[in-house]
Amino acid sequence: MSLDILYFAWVRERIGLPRETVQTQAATVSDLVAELTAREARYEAAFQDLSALRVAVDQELTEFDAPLAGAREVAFFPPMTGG
Amino acid sequence: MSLDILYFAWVRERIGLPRETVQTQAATVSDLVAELTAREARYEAAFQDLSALRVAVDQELTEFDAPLAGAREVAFFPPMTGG
Amino acid sequence: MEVRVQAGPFDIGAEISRFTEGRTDMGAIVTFSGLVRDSAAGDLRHMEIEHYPAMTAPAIEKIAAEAVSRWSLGDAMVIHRHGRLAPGEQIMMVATAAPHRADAFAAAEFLMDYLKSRAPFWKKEVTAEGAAWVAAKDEDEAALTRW
Amino acid sequence: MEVRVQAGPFDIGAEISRFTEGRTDMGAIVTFSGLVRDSAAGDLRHMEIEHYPAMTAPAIEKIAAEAVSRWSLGDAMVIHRHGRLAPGEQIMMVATAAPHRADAFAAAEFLMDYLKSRAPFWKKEVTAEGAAWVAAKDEDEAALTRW
Repeated sequence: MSLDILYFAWVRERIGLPRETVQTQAATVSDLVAELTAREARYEAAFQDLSALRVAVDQELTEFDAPLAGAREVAFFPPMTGG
Repeated sequence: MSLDILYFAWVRERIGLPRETVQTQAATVSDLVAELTAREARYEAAFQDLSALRVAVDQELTEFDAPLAGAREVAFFPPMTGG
Repeated sequence: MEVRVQAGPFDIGAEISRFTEGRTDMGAIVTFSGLVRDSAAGDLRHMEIEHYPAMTAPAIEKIAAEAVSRWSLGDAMVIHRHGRLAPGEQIMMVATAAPHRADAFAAAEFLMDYLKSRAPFWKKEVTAEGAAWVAAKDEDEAALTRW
Repeated sequence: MEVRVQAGPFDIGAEISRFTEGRTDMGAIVTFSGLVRDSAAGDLRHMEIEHYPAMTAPAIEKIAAEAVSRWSLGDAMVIHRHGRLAPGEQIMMVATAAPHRADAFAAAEFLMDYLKSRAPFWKKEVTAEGAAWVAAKDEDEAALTRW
């Protein structure tokens, strides 16, 4: 499937781009992270500590074990600091 | 001694005046209340339930057993409803 | 710290601007404003607020000083009106400024709880049925015990 | 219920006026506004706020709807800015309107706690020393457990 992946804040800076489209068969967010991490050091740098990251699938906050079936957009970012 | 006595809200309405000056030897607020109550029915009507009243001596909230030595102004009123 | 007791209206936006102007050390501003609420029957003509002029500002200043001493506040302000007010009109406002939001919120709630029951104001509601003094609520007195 | 996410400034006084205009059923209005706070060293040049456009407004609307369902509120509003902001500038505001003050305060605090940790904004501080992302605080995450 084709997935849009978005990166925000320092995740975006480490990976070096705000968004990309990937072709993947990843079943869960964790599988997707593993695929990306295997690609290049910059992904490894961004994903090295998942406890410091948050993920949203189709604009809803979720967990790393969330399934990706039917998903169109996945976003990775650090804990939010709004307000 | 000469004391200014002030009345607010429904205490003022029952007694029929906002302030008056009295000559009194009352030692405490309670003594003063007893003196006033003995004067006329309108004072009795205002002071019949002291638990529904508050008192300030020289603009400081206090209790009915507070001494009046040196006091210049005593105010009687219902519980406040500001804000 | 500013305390004002006045008959006339105030402009809450202008007050907030003035309160925060030129400050870059405060991250959190909390305001409360109290409005004249219509009766359940919708027949409130106006509210009359009586106060004790010699005591009002000193009593509020004491409450505000207590707030500033209990929380990490940059500043606090209180404006309270008296006299005749129509439904929907602003009765009063408090504002607190603090580096962090928890202090600003707690201090504003503290100020409101004390103003309700310890500042010498009395409200009378005038409706088609006549005039009635607003009774103090037990819950307002009880609210003080949390501080 | 109104939620706005915008780059430009807002006029808190005008927002409060609009929020309360014509209402006579609300006795209590609480506002919170967040300002850009300078660094301890006083060398903050500006703050940059990044957000996730497709998610931001829906996430805030969900939080605001939750507040309206949990407390007896007449209305709630949230404005949050993004982009570059100078020290002292307003970052965001929330306002709540309720018949009684306890609901207005609780709902405003709830909104702030959730906006801090659940709305997709990220702050970066740019000082003479360079740029650094603001780290989320454990206490902000912990604040959510009280609701």
